[in-house]
Amino acid sequence: MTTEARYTRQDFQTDQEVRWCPGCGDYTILASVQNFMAEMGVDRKDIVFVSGIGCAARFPYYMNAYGMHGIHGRAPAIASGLAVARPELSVWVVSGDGDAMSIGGNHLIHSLRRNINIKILLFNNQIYGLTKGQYSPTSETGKRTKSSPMGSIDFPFNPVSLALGAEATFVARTIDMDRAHTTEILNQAYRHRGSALIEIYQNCNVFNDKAFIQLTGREERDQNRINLVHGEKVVFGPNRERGVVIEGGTARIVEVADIGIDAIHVHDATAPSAGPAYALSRLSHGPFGPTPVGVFRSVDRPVYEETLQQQIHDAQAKKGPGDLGALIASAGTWVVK
Amino acid sequence: MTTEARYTRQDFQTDQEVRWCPGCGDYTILASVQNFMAEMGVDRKDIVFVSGIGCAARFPYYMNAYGMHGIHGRAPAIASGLAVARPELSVWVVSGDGDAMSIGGNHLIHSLRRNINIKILLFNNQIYGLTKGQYSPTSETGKRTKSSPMGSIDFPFNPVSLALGAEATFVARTIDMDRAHTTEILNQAYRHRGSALIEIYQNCNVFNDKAFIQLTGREERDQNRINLVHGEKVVFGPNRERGVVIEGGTARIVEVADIGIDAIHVHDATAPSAGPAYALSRLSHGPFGPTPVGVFRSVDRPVYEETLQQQIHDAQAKKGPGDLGALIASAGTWVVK
Amino acid sequence: MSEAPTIDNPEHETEQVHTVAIRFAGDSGDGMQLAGARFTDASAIFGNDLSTFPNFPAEIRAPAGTLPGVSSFQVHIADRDILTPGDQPDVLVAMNPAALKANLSDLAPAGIIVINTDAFDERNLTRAGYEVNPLDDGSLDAYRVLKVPMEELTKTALEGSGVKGRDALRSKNFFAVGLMTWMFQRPLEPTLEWIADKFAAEPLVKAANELAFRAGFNLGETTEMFRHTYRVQPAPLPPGTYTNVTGNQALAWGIIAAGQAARLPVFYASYPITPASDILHELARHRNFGVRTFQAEDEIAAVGAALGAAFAGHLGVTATSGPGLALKSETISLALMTELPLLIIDVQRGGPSTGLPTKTEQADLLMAMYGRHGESPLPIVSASSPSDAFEATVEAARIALKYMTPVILLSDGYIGTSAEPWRLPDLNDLPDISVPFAIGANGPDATFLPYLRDSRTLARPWAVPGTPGLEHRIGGLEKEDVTGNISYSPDNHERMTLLRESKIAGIAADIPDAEVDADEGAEVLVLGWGSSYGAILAGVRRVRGRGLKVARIHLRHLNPFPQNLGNALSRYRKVLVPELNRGQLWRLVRAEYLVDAVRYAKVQGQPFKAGEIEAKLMEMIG
Amino acid sequence: MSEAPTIDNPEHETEQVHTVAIRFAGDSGDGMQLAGARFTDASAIFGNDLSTFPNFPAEIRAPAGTLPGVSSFQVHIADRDILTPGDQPDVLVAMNPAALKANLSDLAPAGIIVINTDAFDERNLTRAGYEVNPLDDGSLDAYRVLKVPMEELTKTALEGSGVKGRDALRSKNFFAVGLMTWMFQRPLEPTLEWIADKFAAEPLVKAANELAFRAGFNLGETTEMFRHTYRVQPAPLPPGTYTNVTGNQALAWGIIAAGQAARLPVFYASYPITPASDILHELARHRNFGVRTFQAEDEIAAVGAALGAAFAGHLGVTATSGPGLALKSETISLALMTELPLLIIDVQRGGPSTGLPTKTEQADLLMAMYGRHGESPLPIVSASSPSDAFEATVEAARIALKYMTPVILLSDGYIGTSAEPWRLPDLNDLPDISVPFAIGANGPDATFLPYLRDSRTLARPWAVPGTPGLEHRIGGLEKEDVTGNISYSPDNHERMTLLRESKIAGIAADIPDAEVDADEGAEVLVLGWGSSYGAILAGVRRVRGRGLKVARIHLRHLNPFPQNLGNALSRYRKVLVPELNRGQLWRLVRAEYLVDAVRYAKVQGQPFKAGEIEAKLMEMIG
Ligand SMILES: Cc1ncc(C[n+]2csc(CCOP(=O)(O)OP(=O)(O)O)c2C)c(N)n1
Ligand SMILES: Cc1ncc(C[n+]2csc(CCOP(=O)(O)OP(=O)(O)O)c2C)c(N)n1
Ligand code: SF4
Ligand code: SF4
Ligand SMILES: [Mg+2]
Ligand SMILES: [Mg+2]
Repeated sequence: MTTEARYTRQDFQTDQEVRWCPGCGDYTILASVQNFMAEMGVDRKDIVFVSGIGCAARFPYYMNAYGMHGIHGRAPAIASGLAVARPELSVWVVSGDGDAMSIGGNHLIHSLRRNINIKILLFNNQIYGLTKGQYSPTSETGKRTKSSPMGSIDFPFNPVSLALGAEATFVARTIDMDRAHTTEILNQAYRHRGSALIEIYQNCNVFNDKAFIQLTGREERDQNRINLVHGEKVVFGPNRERGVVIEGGTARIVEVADIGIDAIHVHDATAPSAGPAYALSRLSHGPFGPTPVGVFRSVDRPVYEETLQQQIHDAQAKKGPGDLGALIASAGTWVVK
Repeated sequence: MTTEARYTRQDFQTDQEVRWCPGCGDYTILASVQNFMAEMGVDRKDIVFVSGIGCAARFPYYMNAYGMHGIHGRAPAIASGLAVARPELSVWVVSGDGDAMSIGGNHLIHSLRRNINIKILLFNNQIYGLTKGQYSPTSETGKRTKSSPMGSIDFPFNPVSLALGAEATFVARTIDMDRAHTTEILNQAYRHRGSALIEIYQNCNVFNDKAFIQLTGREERDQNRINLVHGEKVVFGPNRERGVVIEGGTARIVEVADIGIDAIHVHDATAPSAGPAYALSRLSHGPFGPTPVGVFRSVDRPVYEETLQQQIHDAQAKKGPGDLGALIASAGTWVVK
Repeated sequence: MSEAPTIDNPEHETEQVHTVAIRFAGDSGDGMQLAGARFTDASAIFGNDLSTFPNFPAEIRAPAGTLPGVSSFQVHIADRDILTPGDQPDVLVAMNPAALKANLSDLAPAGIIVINTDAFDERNLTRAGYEVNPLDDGSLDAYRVLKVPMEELTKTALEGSGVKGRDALRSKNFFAVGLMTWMFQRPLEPTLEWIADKFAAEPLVKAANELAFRAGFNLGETTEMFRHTYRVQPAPLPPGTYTNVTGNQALAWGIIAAGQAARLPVFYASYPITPASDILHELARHRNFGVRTFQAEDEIAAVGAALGAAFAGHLGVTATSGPGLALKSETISLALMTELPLLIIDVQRGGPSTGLPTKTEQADLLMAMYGRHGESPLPIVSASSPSDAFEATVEAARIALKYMTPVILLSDGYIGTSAEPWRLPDLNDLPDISVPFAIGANGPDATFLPYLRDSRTLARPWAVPGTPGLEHRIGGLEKEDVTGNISYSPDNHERMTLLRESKIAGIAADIPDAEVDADEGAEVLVLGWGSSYGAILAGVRRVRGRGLKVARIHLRHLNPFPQNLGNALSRYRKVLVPELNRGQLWRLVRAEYLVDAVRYAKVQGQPFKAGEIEAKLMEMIG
Repeated sequence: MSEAPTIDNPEHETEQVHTVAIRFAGDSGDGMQLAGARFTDASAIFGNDLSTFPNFPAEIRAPAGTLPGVSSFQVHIADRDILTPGDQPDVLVAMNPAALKANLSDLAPAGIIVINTDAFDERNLTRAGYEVNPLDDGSLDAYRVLKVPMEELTKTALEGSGVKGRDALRSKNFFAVGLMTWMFQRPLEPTLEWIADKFAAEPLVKAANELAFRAGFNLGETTEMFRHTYRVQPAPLPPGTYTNVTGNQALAWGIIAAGQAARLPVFYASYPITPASDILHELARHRNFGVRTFQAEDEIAAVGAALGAAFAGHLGVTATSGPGLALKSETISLALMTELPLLIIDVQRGGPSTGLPTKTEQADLLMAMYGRHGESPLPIVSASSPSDAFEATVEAARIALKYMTPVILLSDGYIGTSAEPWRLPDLNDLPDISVPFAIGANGPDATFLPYLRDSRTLARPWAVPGTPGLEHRIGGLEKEDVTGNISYSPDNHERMTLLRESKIAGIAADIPDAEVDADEGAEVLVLGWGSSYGAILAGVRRVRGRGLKVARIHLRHLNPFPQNLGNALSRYRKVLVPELNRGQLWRLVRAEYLVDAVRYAKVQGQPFKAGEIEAKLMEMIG
C-alpha cells in the first residue's frame, strides 16, 4: 500500500471551496490530516474517506482522495464494507459527536469490537453544528440550547469510556488546536492494525464556542491537560507537580509531592486489560477540568478482514476454488434423457 | 405505586400457552420474575413489560400485566417513551443478546446514559434463538453456527463492560438457573432509581446448549462463580480460597493464601468511579472461566423523567400553566376591524 | 409590484401600489432573514396581507461572499389578500455582489435594485465570479439601480455609540430595513420596539441597531436620490386579531392545541433535522404547557418513544423530514398493527437521499402512502399554508385518536419556514377531539378484549397502563380479531387485513367533501395539495381575471380521499395536477379513479409561481 | 390424486396415477420437514416432476402436541410437468392428533389418511383440543383411514440395534417415509444413501433410521392392511440434469453466478431474518468461492456495508424481508443518489409489522417501488418460482451493474422455502454481465467527471479506489450534472431528477417484451408476478382444459414494465390481476395504463391454489 509517492499537503487539497464557518476548528483538523496524509506515504489512490452528515462530515470533499459523504450515522457501516472488501485500502471515517455517538452509535460500537481496519476521527464539538445548535450526546448536562432552553437533562457519553466498553483496540483523544499532537495520534492510529477511535476536541465557534477552553486557553491548558504517554508516569501541571494514581480501579489526581513520584501511575497503552485505560478515561467527564489526552489504549487483536481473508484461503486450500457447476449439482441430481 | 395488593406467582400468569422449547432457560427466568413481581408489591395495573423480537421477547405475553411485544431492537426506545410519559409506572424491558446488543445497541446505550427508570433484562444466550441459531454479538470468537460455518470472526461484547462504558447507573449479572440470586438482583434493580441493566445468562438448549456450564455445572460452578457482594471481599472457590485484587486498574485472580486476605478487593457497587466495576467486568470475557455475577454497580444520578417533571414544574411556577391563547398571540398581533 | 405595476410615474412623491414584493439578499452572515422578518412584521402590523419566502443556503455555512453563501428573504405585501410571496420581486436589496448575481434573474422587468456599494470591491466581485463590476458595465441598465454605501453610512451613524469597526457593520441589515421602511412608508415603531425588546440585555447592540435603522430611514427622507416612496394600503382582511406565523410555529402550536382539545398530555419525540427542527425548538420552550419534549438518539428512537407514550395514554407525536420518515417506517408499521394513535409529521424537503435539505418539495407523498412493508394503510393529512398548519395538525390528531391509528401529516420546507398573517382562531371553537380511555371490561367474564372494535369507527379501545383489570398485551405479530391474541390463521389474517383497510377507508365518511371552487361551465379543473395552495389559487385568479373559467380542488386529506372526489374529477374534461414532484398525487388519482389527469411536475426545490400555474392553465384551456 | 383421480378401483394391486399430493404432518419435533424432503428427493431421482410446500409454525417453538406446534410438508409428484404443490393433498400422514386436526379440512374428498395411532392418547387429544377421539367417533368416515402404530412398530424394528426408548422414537419419521415409499413405489436407494451419508459419523443413528425406514416399507409389503400401491410414472421433462432446489438456495447460487458472470468478487452483507436467513447460511458455506459474507449488526449496517463494498468495486448484495427492507430504505436512497450498483433482495413474508414471519405474501411491491423519500425510482425484478430465482438474480445483478443503480429483487417465503426440480443450466450460457471499471480520465485536462454518463445507458462511470488519477468524492447531496459536485441549483436538481428517472425508464428497452401466452380469441387476460406463477399457469391450463380461451402474462420486471405491456393489456376485454396482497401490481397498471383491471386479492399468508385461479377465471370468462 505504501509507495514511493511523496506528497505535500497541497496534494491533498481539492478544488472544492471549504464551507465551514470562519474560525471553525474543522479547518485546523483538515490541515493536520492533510499534512499527515502527505507524510503517511500511502498512495492517494489507496486512501478513502467516508463520512456521515454534519459539519465535520463535509470533510471528504476537501481531501483529494477517494471519498464518500454518506448519510447520517452510517459511515462506520459503509466504511466497514469498504475495508472488508478491500483490505489493502487505507480507510478513514470522519464523524461528528451527533453522527457517531447519537444516530450512529450502534455502528460505531460494532465496528470497534470487530476490529475492522478503519480509523474513525470523531470531531467532538459537543453540539449539533450543522442543524444549528442542539445539544448532542456529548453535551454537558444543563446545557442550554435551542432544544434544551431550560438545560439539557441528558447525561453525556464519554467517548473514550464508551469505546473501551465496546472492546476497541485503539482509543485516543486529541485537540484540534494542537496540530503536532493530532499528527502524532493520527500516525499511531495509522500504524495500529485494526479499528481506531480518535476523539478530537473541536471548537465550534458559532454554536459552542470555547467549549475546550480549559484545554486550549493559554492560562488554563497547563493546569488541565494531562498528556498520556506510553511508558511514562502520568504527571501534569505547569511544573509537572500533579500526577495520577490508580487505586482499586479508580484513577485520582494527586500532588506528586504528597505521594511521591513512585506511586504515580505509569501509562501502559498496551496493557492486557482495558481496566487502566478505562480508569484514566474516568478522570474527566468532559473537558471541564484536568483531562487526559493521548493514546489511552493500543493493543493487538486479529483484524476482522484479515481473518476473513484467511478463511477464504483455508477454504480454497481445502476445497479448491469454487466450482459453480459442482455447487449447483451438489444436492444430488438425476438425468432425464 | 406500591399498594396493599399482595399477589402470588399465579396472579402474573396469563392464559397464553408458553411457547418456548422444553428445557429453555426462559422458563426459569419467567418463574423468577413472576415470583418477584408477586413480592414486589406493585399493583399489577402499574406494571408494563416491553420487549423486542426474539425468543426472550415473547416474555410479555406470559406476564399478566400491561405489555408490548415491540419490534426488533426498539424496546428500550418504546419503554423510554412510556417511562418518561408516565413516571409512576414500573417499566421493564425484556430483550435478547441480539435484540439488545445487535440491532438495539444504540437504544440500549442511550437509555442507560439518560438514566430513565426502566429495568432492562438482557437474556443472554449468546445466540440468535428465534432465527434458529446464528452467532450473536455475545457469541465467542470461533463459534461455528449456521452463519459462521468456519467459526465466527467477530469479537464479542461484554455486556457489563459496554453498559459501564455507556454510563449506566446500575449493572448486574445473574444466571437463569439460580432463582434466588435472580430474585435478589431483580429486587435491587427495582429499588434502584433509574435505568438498570441486568444480564441474565440464559441457556438455549436447542442452539447453544451448555454455554454456561462453567457457571451452572455441579462440578464447575464452585470453581468459577465469583459472587460480587457489596461491601464484601471478592473471594470464591469451593473453599473461598481464591480472590480478586485490583492493581492499577487491572483486576486479577489470586490465591488468597499467596497474597493475604487484606489485599483482596472489597467490592463497592456504589464507588463514585465506575473504574472498579469495569475492572471486575474484565475478569472474564464470556462464561468460560471464573466469572463475576452480582451487582457490579449501583449509583445515584438524577433520573431523566424526574428532572423533566421538575422542569415542567419550574416552568409552570415561573410562567403559570400554559395559556394557548396567549401563546399564539405572543409573537405580536394586530387587529383588523 | 406585480399585479398592479404603477411605479412608472416619476411625478408623484408617494405612489399607491397594490402589491409589492421585496427581496432582501446578502451573505449568510449579513442578517437578511432578520431584516426580512422585521420588515414583514412592520407590514403585518400596518395591516397588509403578506406572504414570505425565506431561502437560505444548504446546511453548511459557505465562505463569505460566495454564491453558495447567499441568503435571501422575500416578502410580498398587498392591500388585498394574496397567496404567494410573489413570482418576481419588484425590489431587490443586494448586500454584496454574490447576492446580486444570484438573484438578478428573478427580478421583475425594470425592477428596483438597492445596492450596498461598499461590498462591491475586487475581493467580493471575484468571489461572486464577476470579472467586471456590474455597477460599471451597463449590465444593470434595464433596472432602476439605487447605490447606497450602506457600510460607510452605518459606521457613520454609529459614531459615538461605542460600537465600531466590524461590530458596527453587523447593524447594516437594520440600515437596509430602515431604508425600505421609508421607501414603503411602514411604521417605525414595530421595529424599534422589537429591537428594544430583543436586545434589552445588550444596550450597546440595541443602540447600534436603532441608530442604523433610523439612519436608513433618514437617508430616504433626506436625500435627493430617492424620489419615490410607495404606499401599500392595509388590506381589507376579514376582521380579527392577526399574527404573523411560520408553518413550523403554527404546527407546534397546533400540537399543543391538539393536546388540549384531546385533554391529553403531549409527548413529542424528535431527532433534529432540517427543516423540521424548529418544531422541536418551539415546543421545548413551552414546558409550562406540560409538553414533554424528548430529543431522541435517532429517528427510530423518536418514533419508538412517541409510540411508547401513546401506549401510556399520551398524545404521541414525532416530526422529521424525508430521510427520517424512511427510518421510522418499520415502527410506524408497528403502530398500525398495535392500532395506537400516533401523529407523524413530515416536513418535506428536496430529495432523494440528503438531496437539498433546505429546499422544498412534495415528493414524500407516495412514501407516506406506501412506504411500509405489508398491507399497511394509514391516513394522510396535509397542510396547505403556514397558518393552515395549525388546523391541519388538530385534524390529523383528531383522526389518530378517533380511529386509533398512526396518521402522517405532510408539511414542507416552504410551509415550515415561510410566514403569513394568521387570523387567530377562537380557541373555544377548537373541536373536542378527546376519546375516552377504556376503563372497564368489554368481554365475557369481565375480560378485556383489546381488539373488540367500535362498530362505527372500527377503532379498538385504548386501555392505558394504570387501569385496573384491563392488563393486556399487544404487539406486532398478527392479532386475532377481537381478542388480540397472536394468530397465524389464514382467514383471520385476511379478516384483519380487511378490517385495518376498512377502518382507514371509512374515515372518508368523517371528513368533509372536497370543496370544488368552480366557475359555472368550467372544463378544466386543477387539483392540488399542500403548499402549492397559494400559487394555484393565485394562478386560478389570474386566469379568471382574464375572463376564463376554471375549477379548483385543494385536498387536505390524501388518504382516504374525500368521498366526492372521483365524481368531482369526472365532471371535467381536463384535470391538471400541479405538484412539486414527478406526479405523485397524479398517480394516486389515476389508479383510484382511472382519470386521465395531466401532471404538472416541478422538481426544483422551489415553490410554484402563480404565473407558472396561470400559464399552464391557459395552455390547457387552450 | 388431483387432476386424475383413479384410486377408486379396489381390484388392482398397483394403480397408475398421474399426480399425487402427499402431506406429511406432525409435531415440530417429529421431523416432518425431513420426511417430506426425503420422499421428495426419491421422487425427483425417480424422475417425477414435483413441487413442494413446507409449512412450519411461526418462529417460536410451540408446546409439543398443540395446534400451533404442527409442522407439515406437502409434496406433489406427477408424470407430467406440474406447477403447484397441489391444492388439496390426496394423502395425509398424521403423526399426532393436532396434525390431523390442523390439516384434515385441506384433504381431498375421500382422501387417504395414514395415522400414527400411538400418538392418539388422552394427553395428545386434549392438547389438540379433541374431546372425543376422532378415530372412534366416525368423523373420519368419509376418508380412507389407515391406522398404523408407528411408534410401537419403530421400537420393535429397532430392537437389538442399541437404540431404544425416546431415542428410538426419533426414527419414526423414517418409518413413515418408508411406508409412503412402498405405497408410491419409490426407489429405496436414494433414501438409504442419504441416511448413510448424513449419519456416517453416528453409526447408531444411521442404523436406527435405516431400520425404521425399511420397517415402514416392509409393513406395506407384508400386511394385508394396504391393498393398494400407486405408481406415478416419471414425467417427460425436457432432457437434462436435474436437481431439486429451494428458492433461497437457487438465489444464493444465483448471487455466486452473478459474481462470476460479472467477474467481480461478491460481498454479501445481511442481518438474519425469516425467511431470508438461509441465503446467508448458504453463502457462508462457500468461502472458497471468494464470497465475503458479513453478518451485520442490523439491516441498516448490512446495506451500508454492501454499499461500501460496491463503492470498493465488489458486487454488493444484501437480503432481508419486509421489516428489514423498511429499515434499509434511507441507505437505498443514498445508493440511488451515488448511483452505485447494489442488489437488494426482499424475501417477502406476511405483514404488516412482524406479521406472519413464516408465511408468504407479495405485499412489499409498493414499498419497493415507492418506499423512499423524494423521487427515487429504481428497477424491480421478481422471481417466479424456486428454480427461477437463479436466473432472476443474475438478471437483477446485470441491471444493477449496467445501469449503476440499486435494484430490488423480490422473492417471497413460498419461493424461498419450497422446492422444485431444476434443470441445471449450462453455465457457459450465463450472460456476460461484467462492466469495465473506469481507468482513465474522461474530462478536460485529464480530469475525472464521475457523473459524465454513458449516452446510451445513462450510467455513470464506476471508478473504484485504487485507480490512480480518478480520486473523486460522491455523496447524498444533490449532484451537479457531469461533475458530480454538490449543487443546489434549481435547474440542475430538475435535470438530475429527470436523468435518474430516464435512466431507469430506459431499461425497458433492454429487457424482453412481456410474453403473452394467449389463446387466439381470448378476451380475458390474467396478469401475474412472482410466486403465483405456478398457480396461475396451472389455473389457466385447467381453464383451457375446459375448452375455454384465456391469455396470460407473467412479469419478471416490475419496474420498468416491459415496453409492450400497455399495448398487450389493452387488447383484452378483461384483465385479472391475482396477487397475494390487496392489489399492488393492480394499482401500478391502473395508474400507468388506465386499464380497468380487476384484482384478485388474497391475503392469507398462503399461496394461491390453481383451483382458485381457475374458478376466478371461469367467473370472468363466464
Ligand atoms: C437521518 C437524518 N437525521 C437527521 C439529520 C439532520 N442532521 C444532520 S447533521 C446532524 C447532527 C450534526 O451534529 P454532529 O454529528 O455533531 O456534527 P457537527 O455538525 O457538529 O460537525 C443532524 C441531526 C440528517 N441529515 N439525517
Ligand atoms: C427488523 C428485524 N430484523 C430481523 C429480525 C429477525 N430476528 C428476529 S429475533 C432475531 C434475533 C434473536 O436473537 P436474540 O435477540 O438473542 O433473542 P433470542 O431468540 O436468542 O432470545 C432476529 C435476527 C426481525 N424480526 N426484525
Ligand atoms: S457550525 Fe460550528 S462546527 Fe459547523 S462549520 Fe460552523 S463553527 Fe464549524
Ligand atoms: S430456541 Fe433456544 S432460546 Fe429459543 S425457546 Fe428454544 S431453547 Fe429457548
Ligand atoms: Mg457536533
Ligand atoms: Mg439470544
